[in-house]
Amino acid sequence: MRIGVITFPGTLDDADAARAVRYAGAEAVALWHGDADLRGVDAVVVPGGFSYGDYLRAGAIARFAPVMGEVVRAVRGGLPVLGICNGFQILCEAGLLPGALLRNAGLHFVCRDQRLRVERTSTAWTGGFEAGAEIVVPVKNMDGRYTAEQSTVDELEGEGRVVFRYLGANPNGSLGDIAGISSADGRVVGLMPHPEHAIDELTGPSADGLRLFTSVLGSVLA
Amino acid sequence: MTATTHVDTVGHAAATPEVDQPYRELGLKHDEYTRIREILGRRPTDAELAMYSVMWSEHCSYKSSKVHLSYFGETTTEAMRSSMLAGIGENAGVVDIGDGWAVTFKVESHNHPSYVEPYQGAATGVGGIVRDILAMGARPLAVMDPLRFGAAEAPDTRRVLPGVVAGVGGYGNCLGLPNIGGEVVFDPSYQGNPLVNALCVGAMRVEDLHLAHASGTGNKVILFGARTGLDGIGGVSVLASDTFAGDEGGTGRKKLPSVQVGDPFTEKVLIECCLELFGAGLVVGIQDLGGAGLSCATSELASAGDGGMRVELDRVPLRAKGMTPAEILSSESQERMCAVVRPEDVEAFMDVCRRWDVIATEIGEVTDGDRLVITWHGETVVDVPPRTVAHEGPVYQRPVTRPADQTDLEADDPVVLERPHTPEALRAEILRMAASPNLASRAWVTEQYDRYVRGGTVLAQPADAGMVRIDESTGRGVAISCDCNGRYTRLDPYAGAQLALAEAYRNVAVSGARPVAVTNCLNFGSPEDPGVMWQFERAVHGLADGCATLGIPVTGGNVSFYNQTGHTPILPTPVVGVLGVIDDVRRRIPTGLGAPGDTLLLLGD
Amino acid sequence: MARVVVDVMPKPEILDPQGQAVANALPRLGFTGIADVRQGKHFELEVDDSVDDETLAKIAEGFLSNPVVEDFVVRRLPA
Amino acid sequence: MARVVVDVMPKPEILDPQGQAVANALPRLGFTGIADVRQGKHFELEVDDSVDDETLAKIAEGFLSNPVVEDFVVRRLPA
Ligand SMILES: Nc1ncnc2c1ncn2[C@@H]1O[C@H](COP(=O)(O)OP(=O)(O)O)[C@@H](O)[C@H]1O
Repeated sequence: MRIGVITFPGTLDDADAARAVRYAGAEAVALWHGDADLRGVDAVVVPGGFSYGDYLRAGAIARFAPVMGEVVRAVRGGLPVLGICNGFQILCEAGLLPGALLRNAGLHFVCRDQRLRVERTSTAWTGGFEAGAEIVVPVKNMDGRYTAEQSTVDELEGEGRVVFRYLGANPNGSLGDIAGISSADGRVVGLMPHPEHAIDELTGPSADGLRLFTSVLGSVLA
Repeated sequence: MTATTHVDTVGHAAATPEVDQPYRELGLKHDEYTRIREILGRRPTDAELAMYSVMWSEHCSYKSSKVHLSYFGETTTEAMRSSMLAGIGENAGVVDIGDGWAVTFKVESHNHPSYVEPYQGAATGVGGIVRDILAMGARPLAVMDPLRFGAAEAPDTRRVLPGVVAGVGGYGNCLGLPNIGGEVVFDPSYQGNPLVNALCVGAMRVEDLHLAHASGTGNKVILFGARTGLDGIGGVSVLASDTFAGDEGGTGRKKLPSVQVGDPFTEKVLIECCLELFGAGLVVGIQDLGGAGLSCATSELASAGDGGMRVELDRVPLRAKGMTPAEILSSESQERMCAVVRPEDVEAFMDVCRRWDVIATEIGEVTDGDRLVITWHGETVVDVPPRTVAHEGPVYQRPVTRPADQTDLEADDPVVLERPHTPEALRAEILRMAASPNLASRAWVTEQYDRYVRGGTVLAQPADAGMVRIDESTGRGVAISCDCNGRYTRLDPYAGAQLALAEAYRNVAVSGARPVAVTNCLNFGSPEDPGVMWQFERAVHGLADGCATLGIPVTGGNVSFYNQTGHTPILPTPVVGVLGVIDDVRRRIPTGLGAPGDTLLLLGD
Repeated sequence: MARVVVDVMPKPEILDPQGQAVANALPRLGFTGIADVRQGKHFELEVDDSVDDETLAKIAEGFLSNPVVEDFVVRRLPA
Repeated sequence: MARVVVDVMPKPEILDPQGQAVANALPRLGFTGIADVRQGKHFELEVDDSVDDETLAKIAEGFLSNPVVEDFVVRRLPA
């Protein structure tokens, strides 16, 4: 099983995402923003960071990269894609997930160990969790406030597409405490917290995040 | 083109010895200016004057501290030196930590810019120290930020503190470097002069160590990274307005802001680009551009090399129109590096830069002479012996006098203070302490810093030392702590510096790492104040003697003078950073109590 | 060459914490009578005369703003 | 009530990484002929008629902009 990890200029958590992929038992394949080529991978992770400095708007410039055209095409064929933090922002900008991520309500960068509830397990990336599981994963961002039109939020809630929800204090003012959502078919998932920073207790607050990466193995092999 | 007709060339300078030059406005003393004329055998050109004035500033030349800093060398034994691959004098010290790994670390101050513009000052402080580490050939791994502010409730602290914290975070977070520790201290003496120190640690394979020198005649000098603009020029604009009086609407160029704006995205790309260049073996020598910009980079590279250097200044990519040679040489535009590259490697070098969208320009070459010659559209505007600019600046033996109030201060003993005697009084005392700004939680600060990025952070807040893993296969890692108590140092600078060292040493030791090296950032008042120089000399001796006792060397550091409000200096603040090595980070000792039932032991007396 | 300005603002129904923070701070600084503040982005472009209004609208809509949460206005400045 | 707009821009000699990022991206998106882009902030204020121009300038200079690195322009919009 080969999982691609995209690097844009300004991507920061690509090495960490690749490490998480390896810890899960898959092969991590480096994908370059400028190459319109997914190198035959079975799934793609769009990692966190500040692509292009987030200077215009988080994810706004990265979504036009040649590699993203291939991602959009492959998603139509059911390729599992996980967007983490800046990756989530890029997927929203690219229209693969609805809504947008805006400046945190507190106007500061926030880095903390965040409790989350796994709300949906019927996605490519969360099949290995128990429904309703509570996990701890770091959140760290400047623009993490999930926002969408009310009708979109209603739709997401109605279809059970809210995948992760913040527990305890909402770190950024997200609507409905939404931390992560999925596409209708559950193949594309985006979340603000960083599961790749919670793959062992040595370098993270827990090993809970690893399960997203092991889940996708199950979903692809199934 | 008018730009060239106005330029003050070497020939013109030789022919016009009587021209009145604004050296005082540039911060040079009369005898320093005289010495420049002696060295050159004529008056300096505008561009030369700009170079000498920045390079001979206190900040770049260490002219007041040099005679004292040599004590670090005198007290370093061969045994202490044994694991040092590069020491004082390089961009940053380098230590061999075993298994073929080398680690480099350094603290620098960005105090004054951070008072003027807290966000950008702090941001560019982080950017600068990271480039220092990168220039050694290392991958930067983590940052720390020892900070000092005025009283917590003072109105100006409300302006400075949030800006500084946002700047440290804004730059470091965007660069992808975990923040693994620091300090936040409040004291009224820092009111008009906050301290913003930034530490960076990086690692490399021993064979990848790059030193800043330009050697090999015919090798090319390549400037790469951001374009050069008018930001951060400050004092040199007096040259522009003098020389160009009558230009630009008759008023000369208005005084330029000496503020630099950081672009962490460009720096992140520059880091990856540099590491790819190092990995491919395309770099002979490299120097970052920080304070004093190209003046510093060209003169230091040439001075440390075995030849001379020729630079065509008109090839430097600019961001502003009509910049003069003096302005280009003094610009402190951020996110730039200067490399020396073999001619046959230039094309491969450029390819890597293109891949990262980094602008790279060949601006000159290493020559077999011993002069640094800089031309502007074919005309020579600088022709100097580079050592006289970079390494042989003025050295002062400033007067040193124990401050008159020192005896009274020492006599003012804490035994006269009232102690709580009842449980209620003790309780009130503890609550008061817990609520005091110097002891309260730092979460408001540390929550704004990414401590997870790179996935190698093993200890960060609230631990006593930060710790990062360097080698994933073996678990080898380093721990760092930086500490200082300015109040102790004010009472006794010798003991205060040793206490700072001892605290940082202990913090590293209790994490499970073995302390191996020391860096420092010596923040003091004006060197022209004999009392301040006394504090400085005592602190240096205390630190050096302490290091000799502990058997670990000082591998580098930074001196920041003129930290004062009016005539009142800050508390003497020698921030000491200690680096430790741990063979396997899985054996770290986390902070805090263990499990219920564990035994608590107190060590020491 | 023409100078073009693009202003991008959060849609009225979208929470604007930056504008809010400014509005809340003003009375504390002694400035009264400011009922509301909203904060957006202001772009100034130097464009070739060949660039037509349709292209500018595309740039503003598809790139400088995010239509999910933002509105924009394009203005050509008199030379 | 009056509507007031304040535009805050990085000073011309100051590096503008945001504008630069936009300018560099445009050709990659297929938009040519944009020579330069600068990015700043755009504020829209609802103010009481009692608030005079001098007060507005004070707010813009002392609070909405950072005079060390930014310039500002205040405009009253026709009602
Ligand atoms: N400016 C800062 N940047 C990053 N970390 C900081 C900063 N200030 C304090 N910290 C971290 O917060 C924790 C608590 O700090 P402090 O209260 O100063 O600890 P101590 O009193 O044990 O030295 C430490 O881990 C320290 O490194």
